[in-house]
Amino acid sequence: MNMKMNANVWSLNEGELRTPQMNHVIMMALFIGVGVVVGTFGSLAVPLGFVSAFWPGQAIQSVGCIWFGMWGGIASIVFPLISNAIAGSASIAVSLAYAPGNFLQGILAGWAFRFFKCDPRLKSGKDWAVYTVFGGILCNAIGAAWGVMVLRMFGLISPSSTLTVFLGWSIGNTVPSFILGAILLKFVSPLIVKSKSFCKKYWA
Amino acid sequence: MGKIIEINHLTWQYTDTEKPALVDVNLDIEDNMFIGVCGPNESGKTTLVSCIKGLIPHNFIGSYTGEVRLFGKNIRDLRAKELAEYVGFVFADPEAQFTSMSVEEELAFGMENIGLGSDEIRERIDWVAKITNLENLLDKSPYDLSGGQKQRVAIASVLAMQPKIVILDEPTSMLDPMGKDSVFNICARMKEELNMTIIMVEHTMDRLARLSDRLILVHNGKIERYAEPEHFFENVDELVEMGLNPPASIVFLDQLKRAGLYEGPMTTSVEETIEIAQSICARKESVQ
Amino acid sequence: MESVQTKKMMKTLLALIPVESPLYSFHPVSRLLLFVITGFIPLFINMPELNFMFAVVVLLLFIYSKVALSSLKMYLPVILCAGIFTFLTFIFFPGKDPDYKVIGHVFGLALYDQPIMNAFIAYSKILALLLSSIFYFSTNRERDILAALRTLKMPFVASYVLGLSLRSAGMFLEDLHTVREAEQARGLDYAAMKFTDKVKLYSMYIIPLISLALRRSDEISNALFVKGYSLKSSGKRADYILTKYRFSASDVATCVVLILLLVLIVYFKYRYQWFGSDHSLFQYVIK
Amino acid sequence: MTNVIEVKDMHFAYRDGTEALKGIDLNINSGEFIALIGQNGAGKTTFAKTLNGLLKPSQGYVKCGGIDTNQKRVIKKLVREVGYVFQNPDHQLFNNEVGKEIAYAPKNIGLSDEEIEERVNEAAAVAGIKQDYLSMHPFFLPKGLRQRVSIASILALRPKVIIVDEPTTGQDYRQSVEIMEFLKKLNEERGHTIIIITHEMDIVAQFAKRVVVLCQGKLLLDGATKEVFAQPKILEAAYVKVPEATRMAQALTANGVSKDVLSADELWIQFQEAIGR
Repeated sequence: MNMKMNANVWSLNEGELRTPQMNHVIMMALFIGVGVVVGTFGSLAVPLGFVSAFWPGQAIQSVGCIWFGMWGGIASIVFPLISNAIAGSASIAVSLAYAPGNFLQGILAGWAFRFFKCDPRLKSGKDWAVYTVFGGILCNAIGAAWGVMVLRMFGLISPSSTLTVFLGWSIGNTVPSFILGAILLKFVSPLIVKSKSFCKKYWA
Repeated sequence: MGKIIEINHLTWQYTDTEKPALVDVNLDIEDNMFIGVCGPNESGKTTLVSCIKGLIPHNFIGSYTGEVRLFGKNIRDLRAKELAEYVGFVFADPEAQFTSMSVEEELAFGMENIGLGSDEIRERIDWVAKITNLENLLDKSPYDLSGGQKQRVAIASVLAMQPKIVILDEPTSMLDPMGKDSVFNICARMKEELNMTIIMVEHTMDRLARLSDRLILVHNGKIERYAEPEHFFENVDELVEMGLNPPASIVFLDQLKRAGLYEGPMTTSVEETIEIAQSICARKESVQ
Repeated sequence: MESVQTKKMMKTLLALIPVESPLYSFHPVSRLLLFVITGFIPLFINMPELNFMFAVVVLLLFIYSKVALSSLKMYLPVILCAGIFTFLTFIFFPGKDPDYKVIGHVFGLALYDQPIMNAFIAYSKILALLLSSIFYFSTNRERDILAALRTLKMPFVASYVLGLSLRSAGMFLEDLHTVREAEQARGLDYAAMKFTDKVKLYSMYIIPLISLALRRSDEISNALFVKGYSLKSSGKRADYILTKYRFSASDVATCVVLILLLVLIVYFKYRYQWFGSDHSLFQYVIK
Repeated sequence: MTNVIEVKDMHFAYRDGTEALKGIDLNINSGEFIALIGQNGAGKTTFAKTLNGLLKPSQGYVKCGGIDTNQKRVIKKLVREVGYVFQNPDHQLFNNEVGKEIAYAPKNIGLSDEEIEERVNEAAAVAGIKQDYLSMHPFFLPKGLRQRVSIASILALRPKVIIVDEPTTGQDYRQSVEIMEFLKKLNEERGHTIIIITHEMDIVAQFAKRVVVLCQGKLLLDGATKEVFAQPKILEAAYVKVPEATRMAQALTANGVSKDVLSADELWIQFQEAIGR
């Protein structure tokens, strides 16, 4: 059964209509729930206050956007708002300011997988390479840059520590999120690509 | 009594499956009936009731031929909201169907969907909580209740919408015997006092057989039997062969019949069967 | 399952709170506003002592609302680590400024006055914000948050998604617990595991959790359909649960006071440069 | 018969203070087939979890194969004594292949690769899981089969006692009987002690030799299946109803039918005798 689809999971079958369904909305909500748990756990396990380092929540963002397109993108924005509040790792104002960074940090991998036509099940070297670059390194660099900028703006870190915090943040996040993300893609994607909730396009 | 559900030549196949789940099904159901649906797993019971509710084809992907009519209207033309006004549906797993964090909201949710106003909702919550004995639990989270209570909440939330038809898909499979009894009692009252039509899918046949006006036997995607209980149980062997478990009292009556000791109808009441057995004993004694 | 003791308490998102907590005489919107306003105020205040006072006020609110303070224990590591981290970044990366004065030495590093002051400012803000956020989630249930948002006319779909995600987070934690028990029943001994194995194990939990989510999403979308809800039917709907809450005079007063407070703080800060760090007591302490 | 489980004045309280079990004494011998019944929330699952050390008694003790579950670091030893199959298969399937799923437990207790392979094949065969399935993802199997995989994954540990929580929920009668026949085979041919938790009294009557009834955290009745079902009044207190055939037999005792009948067939035989045929 897989063989037929193997060519490219993103291409539509003949006559296939894809429209956003209730299912997508529900899956997004449940996925936000997963993100809240992972994000809160991550923030509490390595408690650095507002600075995020060694935060596995980022994996949920990348993987969510690969699987569920923009639904994953919305989840990427919403779940950190909740998990930051519960873990006490950012106030509402700071959290809101993080939102665009969170979105970028997630959707980058979603876009890259669709653009380069990579298989979410990480079947080839190309899949791995794209995931490593876009879902591991670049997204965390962008996210960390945004985050550090926000913290500077609110005066919560010292000006001259900006670069160090940025490096710590992006490298620190890349490690756990890369591992968790790879596990998710490798082991859970086979289930997801067969499910109704999987989005070949951005909304369906 | 008019036909409220008409199924004509319905065939349905889920995508990703090799053969259709329902094959050329024809079925009429009349108003204010208690219909029991039984059959082995994977035979098409749930699919059949999903078609009556309109979950199929609205919420599933697959190929659909034939038609289902509710009160004369083709189900494909009805939207979720209208369908909810006609038909209520209770799932096997109560937790899977909760939408809210308090019992009260859970009851209100469906009524909000079909467009009732707040005052009406309040009245109906009071009414339905009384019927299902949930008055003291309104403020609780539905997740914190016992199995039987959870299923009562699920039924109440459907009942509150006052649909004409209520479908229950294995509503008691997770409940203890007393919890099962309470669900069956509520359903019987819904039929008697509220004139609803009840369609219930169940594995255990004893309680179902006792309450049903008619029983449907689904096998391999077809309706094999659709009859009043006394006729339904005329061929017990075939039911056993299909892997079903007819009530012990029916099996006993069947044995009496074969032995030539009894010729009356196949009653589903245990009390009547006991009386029949006692009268046979009495006859034997008087002969001796 | 319920014990006598828990009957009088209700579960909020983070803690337990008595059913008759005085906070519950306020409308959810007032409580939400309190959360939002207190989430902003410390950002405008650069006098650490004011922010620390603010934190004390929030602690008093905890006591007023009768939250068990033991639930705060979980946050001690965050409070401590955030402090250490903040001070370390300002100590190790003070930046350069000719006005800086050396006030001491640690491990051969010079301590400068202004960076230390900034660290105090940053940390006092973090502490105040953290407590106000914990306060909100310790005193509100999911339905209070939803009631507040719906009163503020948030679309039903959005509030439903939010509610479902909060609930699903709870479900996942329960699932996680069961999965861990199932692992133990299959001979896994956590105590005997190496750290790296534990990390791998934690990551692997995500697999059954998401599998369960996949099944649930089908069940839930069926359940919604059955109850007459669909994305397209965006007609007017009564919001029954909101009729349970009343926006009283004290709510109006509270909201006005809260908004006024924020406006005044912003006004005095930018018009008269109040709440700056120059006149902070901490300046004298550092010197 | 040797004693495999010994429970002595065992209490269990959850962290929030709820006392779920209030002083239970029970001895289970090897080779028994026991049904644990009672109302929802009577403490059945909690009790089962104390038997393999998942939950530790707050008072009294539980000994499995002579090992006190309260000792530290006994998990690996205990799982060889008592295997517990959870209610919902989805909670206990966390590998991406059925074969790995079954191999998971033997791996945990540190067996050699050959031994693991042997046990996986054996467990799969006994549970009726075809070799083709071993490479499949458990998620895509039908529920009945997932239930078997979860039993097989415990079976691979070859525990002396196997506890199965609600093995027949969601299964139809034939599937239920198949699963139960399979447990019966384990019991009779391989000598495993079997404990099932269930609400289906017909299944209890047909398969269990001994019934333990829990009611509000206490032991209400314990005895041979026939003896227990012969006391419908006491059972009612635990919200348990006797099987229909038993109920009919009990109404016919004046006519010479004995009150401990368990099935329709048995009822018929006794009835024939009663009327002298």
